[in-house]
Amino acid sequence: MKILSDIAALVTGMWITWKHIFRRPVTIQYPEEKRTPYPRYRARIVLTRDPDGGERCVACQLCSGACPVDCITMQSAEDKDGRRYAEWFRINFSRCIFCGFCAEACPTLAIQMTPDFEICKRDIMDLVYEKEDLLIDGCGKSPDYNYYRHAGIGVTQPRGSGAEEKPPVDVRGLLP
Amino acid sequence: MIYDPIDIALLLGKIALVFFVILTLAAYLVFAERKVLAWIQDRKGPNRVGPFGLLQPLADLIKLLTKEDFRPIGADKWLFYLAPAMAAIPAIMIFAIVPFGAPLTLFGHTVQLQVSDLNVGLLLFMALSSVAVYGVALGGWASNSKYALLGSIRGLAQLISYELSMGLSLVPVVMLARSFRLSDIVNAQAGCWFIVYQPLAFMIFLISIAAECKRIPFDLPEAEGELVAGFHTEYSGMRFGLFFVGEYINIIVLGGLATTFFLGGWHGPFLPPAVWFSAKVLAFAFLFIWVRGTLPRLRYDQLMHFGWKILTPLALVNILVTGWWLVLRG
Amino acid sequence: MPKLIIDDITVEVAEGTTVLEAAQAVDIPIPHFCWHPALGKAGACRACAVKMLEGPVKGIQMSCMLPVQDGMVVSTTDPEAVAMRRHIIEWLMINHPHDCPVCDEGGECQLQDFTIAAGHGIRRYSGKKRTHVNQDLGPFIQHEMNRCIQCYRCVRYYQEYAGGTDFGVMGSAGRVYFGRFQDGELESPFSGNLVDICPTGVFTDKTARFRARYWDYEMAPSVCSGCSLGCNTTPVARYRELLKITARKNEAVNGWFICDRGRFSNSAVNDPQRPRTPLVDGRESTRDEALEALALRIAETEQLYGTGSIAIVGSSRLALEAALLLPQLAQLTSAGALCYFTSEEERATTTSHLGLLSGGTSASQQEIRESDCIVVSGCDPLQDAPMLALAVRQAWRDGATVYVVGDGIVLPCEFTAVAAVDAVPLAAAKKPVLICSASCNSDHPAGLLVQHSQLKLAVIFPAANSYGAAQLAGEQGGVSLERAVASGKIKGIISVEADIPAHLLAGIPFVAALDWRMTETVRAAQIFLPTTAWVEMDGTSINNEGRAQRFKKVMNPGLPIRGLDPAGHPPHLHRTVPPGGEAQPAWQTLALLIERVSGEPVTEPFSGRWERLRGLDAGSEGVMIHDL
Amino acid sequence: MYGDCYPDMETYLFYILAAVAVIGTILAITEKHPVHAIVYLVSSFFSLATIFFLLAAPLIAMFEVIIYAGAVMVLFMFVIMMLDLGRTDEAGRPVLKQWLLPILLGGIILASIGVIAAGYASAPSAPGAITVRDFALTLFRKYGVAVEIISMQLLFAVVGALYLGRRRTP
Repeated sequence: MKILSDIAALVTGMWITWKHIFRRPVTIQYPEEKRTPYPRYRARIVLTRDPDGGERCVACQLCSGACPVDCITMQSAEDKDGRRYAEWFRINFSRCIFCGFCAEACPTLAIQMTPDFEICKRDIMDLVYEKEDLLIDGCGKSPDYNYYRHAGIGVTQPRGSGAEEKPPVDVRGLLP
Repeated sequence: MIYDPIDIALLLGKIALVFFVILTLAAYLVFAERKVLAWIQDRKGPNRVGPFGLLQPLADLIKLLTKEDFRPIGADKWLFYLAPAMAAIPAIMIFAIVPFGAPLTLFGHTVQLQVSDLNVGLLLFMALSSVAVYGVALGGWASNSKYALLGSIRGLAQLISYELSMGLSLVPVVMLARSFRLSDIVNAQAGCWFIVYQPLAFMIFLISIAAECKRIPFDLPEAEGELVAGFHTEYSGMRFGLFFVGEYINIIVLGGLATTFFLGGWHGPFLPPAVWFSAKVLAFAFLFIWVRGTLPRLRYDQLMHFGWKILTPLALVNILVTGWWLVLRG
Repeated sequence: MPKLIIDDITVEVAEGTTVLEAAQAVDIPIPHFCWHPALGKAGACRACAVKMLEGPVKGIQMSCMLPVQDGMVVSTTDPEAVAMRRHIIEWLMINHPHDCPVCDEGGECQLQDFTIAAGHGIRRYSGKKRTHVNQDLGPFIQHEMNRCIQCYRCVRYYQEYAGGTDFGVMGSAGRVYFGRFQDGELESPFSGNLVDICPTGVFTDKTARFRARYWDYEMAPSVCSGCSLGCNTTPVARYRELLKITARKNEAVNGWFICDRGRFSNSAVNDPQRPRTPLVDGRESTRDEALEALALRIAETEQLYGTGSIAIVGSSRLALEAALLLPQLAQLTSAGALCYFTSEEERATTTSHLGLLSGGTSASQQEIRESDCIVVSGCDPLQDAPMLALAVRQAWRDGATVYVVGDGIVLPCEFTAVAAVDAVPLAAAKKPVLICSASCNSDHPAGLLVQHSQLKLAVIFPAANSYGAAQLAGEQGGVSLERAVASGKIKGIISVEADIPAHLLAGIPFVAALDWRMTETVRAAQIFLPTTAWVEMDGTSINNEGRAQRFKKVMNPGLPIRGLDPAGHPPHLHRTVPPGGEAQPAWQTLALLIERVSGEPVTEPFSGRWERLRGLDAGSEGVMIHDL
Repeated sequence: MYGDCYPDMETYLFYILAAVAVIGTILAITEKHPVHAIVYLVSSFFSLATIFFLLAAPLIAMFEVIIYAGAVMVLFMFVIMMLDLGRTDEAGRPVLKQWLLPILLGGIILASIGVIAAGYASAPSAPGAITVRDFALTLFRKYGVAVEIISMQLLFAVVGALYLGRRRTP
């Protein structure tokens, strides 16, 4: 009998919702109760430094290229020692959707996401973060990584003395 | 029509009481609905305004009153303003005929706890509930919006269809009570509630009133998934509030009528009659909320199919059977 | 015509075509590094491996080395070929540094593209990478030898194509080094093309170093305004700053390359001294105010000194659109003189040389490259139009004889010095070309053209749109400003991107200037209206052979963000028009002025016989003017 | 309960309601917009129903509302909404020629009223409330056959409508 099974289905549904009335609510009353996000939580973006204290960001513009909402803009420039760095670096957090693509794209592990999700501001212009607002004094995740040691060109160290590098070829040497 | 000033005072008092109770109850029904739905969904519901969120209806009221009263371009001005009232007023008026307690004796007068005990009470209910369609239809049409128009066309068709089965499901009640007068119907159930004799009619009536007050699973006129908010899409402020509160008044009134027709009205052991009546009405209100928390919305063709091809024939068969039964019993 | 099948697509190509080119003809991409359409094949990188399934040769073959033959069945997707290419790429990547983030080639790098395409995502080699010491190659080219994949493109271009001698390949085996024998500036005037031709980041543009990425570039097809040749370029801009200029292929004109002068000529556009706001008597104002004042002054001048006291002055660097509106303006203001040239000599020589070219006798660079006898008469192409010299070299490489009339002329090829053009055996040549300069009227080639019907002429004009200016001057009866001023009637000058020497301006009470450069005329002008540089507008110019070419707007006018706040980041401001962004193309300003004077709006500069230029595609080879 | 009312109050009510009914009907006729016309007509029906109520015919009053206001007019409105007649404001008013017949008929009605008013000084007094039982007895005993015939007709109409409106499978 189809009608009986239909009624049974209705009653089952009603019974399930009835049971849920007496369950404990899962709601967390946010401003009073706060929970600690996981370390990999994707909230406020920071720029980290390498173990030597230099800026990790090389302004390669991969993050701005990966950003689906175009909230990252920057200008790269050359430092006196030949290091590529961000002359200015701007994240517009009023546009950011915290997707994490920028952190995923970052080849130098400079851009990282933190669990700090409370970044509301009264004035929307305060949500435009410049480099000095973003840069932190630490390595964040992967504390040992220094991009220029692995880049394969000599910028922070003499040529040929980075990790996995042979000393420079002597072109004028006669030996094969 | 009434000579005695005390009678007039009592009448006015009853009207005022009914108004006050119904409006307050409707407001708190909104609150109760949000709470119960929240519990069903393992949430807490409104809990910020006042203790346990009890002042939420007040806050909502202030919000609705202070919102911009907006009228879309191209809307039909007078009908647009009139429609919310046309939706809410018939619902309140129906309560005039509902007996909500046993007759009292006060100042030497026998007081019917009922605003007006018409001899065609049940027909008045039918008349007013058929007129309530205008609020929905005109509101949606006057908004000059395609969503609203679609909502109101759906509402029109749905309300006409389910009114039929609702009316037919009440015929056996009249046959049993042998009167259209609601106090007679209640008194006829002093011994045994009509739900015992007429479980099928009760089910049909229950389903039909759910459709009449446009509740889930029959909320197609305002199906927010497809029509934004259906016939009241373009309404804001207190005009929207009237539509909104009208729906909850409808729940109370229709709950009261279902109580009157099938659950013996104010009859019940031990407790005072008015308490019995309120308990039964609130149980109906809870049932509506519970159903809303459980069932999904029907598709439009399913709704029409169900109304015309199942409910109406069933109600007719029920009348036939009841008639034969009454004839055979003598 | 051999017929072959590549990836189930039947292709019919000319004899001698390689399989790689045949595949490209039907849009099947095959990775390649050493092969380049302008340089031909070398077979050095082995990245273009395909599998020959049927036909005269079978198995894995290098598609760039293999001429097509009838009945070949080629598969570029055969697992064996794919594996081969993947391994080649992996080999090439073994010594390649992991510095894409700090490499300017990143994003526009062929090696990057083909590495991704080959699916080589993770390095398996755990050994050490070879490194090289870089050289300082001067202010234009940055050298990063670690990135080299030994495709030999650079040395083949530099030595064979461009005829440079100071750059070459050294070392052997895994130690091959591409560079100069010692640090120092590259000598070839075509060295900038190393940037374009290197498939990876060994040579990058030092002037645009660390400025932007390919995906952020604002680019549009454009035309070089450096000389009268009209080589096709793709300027690159970012944040309202012209970063660099790259070559754009146009087989008929410049082929694949441009000269260094055209490539590294962006400083004028980015000049912080560029005038960007309208001025009325030295006071900053709006465009409307300045136009109002200009119209008023014109009327005043005419009232004061009578009609015909105004001179409308265009120039040979002015785009064709604006030049076409000048006669209209001259007529409306009943101007006394309509000048396209300032100096009488320039007007005379340019116009007379133009008369020689009207019959379709002009030689394109392509025709020079295919010529068998070239006479360079009394001009120095390397100085005045460098790409002509490169074209002459290509002809010489194909066996043409080159004759030079005149002293002190250097060409990047071997040539025979002769005393006069008459000494050249022109009659024996099949496709002779005479290269001369419009600024030198001593040896007029009119007679030669009558003698030798097959002789074609390549005239070097003084500026980018000289041809157009001379054409219009001839049609509209324009005189030179020199002569107009000498008549003594001119009391007011409206200069439209003209460089007027101070002595001509001396006695003129009213001067108005429209320009985008800070010239003497702009300084002397009472009313100034800013116009846009060629990269900031759509426009048309006519090159030395009479070819009209369209250049497109690359970037919006305005102060570069870089110059706004030198201390730090760009200001937190919302505005619809950037600072200094009010400039508009000269022809639009002229149109507004004409509208103000006549009351009728001008919407389209091209009318009459010029109408065909309206829809001119910037990506096309251009339209010859005498075809119009 | 209805027998002993204040006669004057009843009369006032009657005149007010009658005025509403007449004005509502006139507006329903002259209003160019069909939806507005329906609203006027419905208000006219309501006053009419109340007049019936005053005349001690509650059953008729209820049927007036249920059938005319609640069903017929709603169906009209449904059709109007579904058809979407567009801008009806541009519809022309009837010209004098078209008014002639209504004026003639109106004149006849007015004349009849005048004749009746001259003949009878007051309306016939209410004979007491008609109960549902009376109504039912009249309907099903006295006119039982007619009711059955009409219901048969309606049944045929329903079957016919179903036949015409059924989904045809090619």
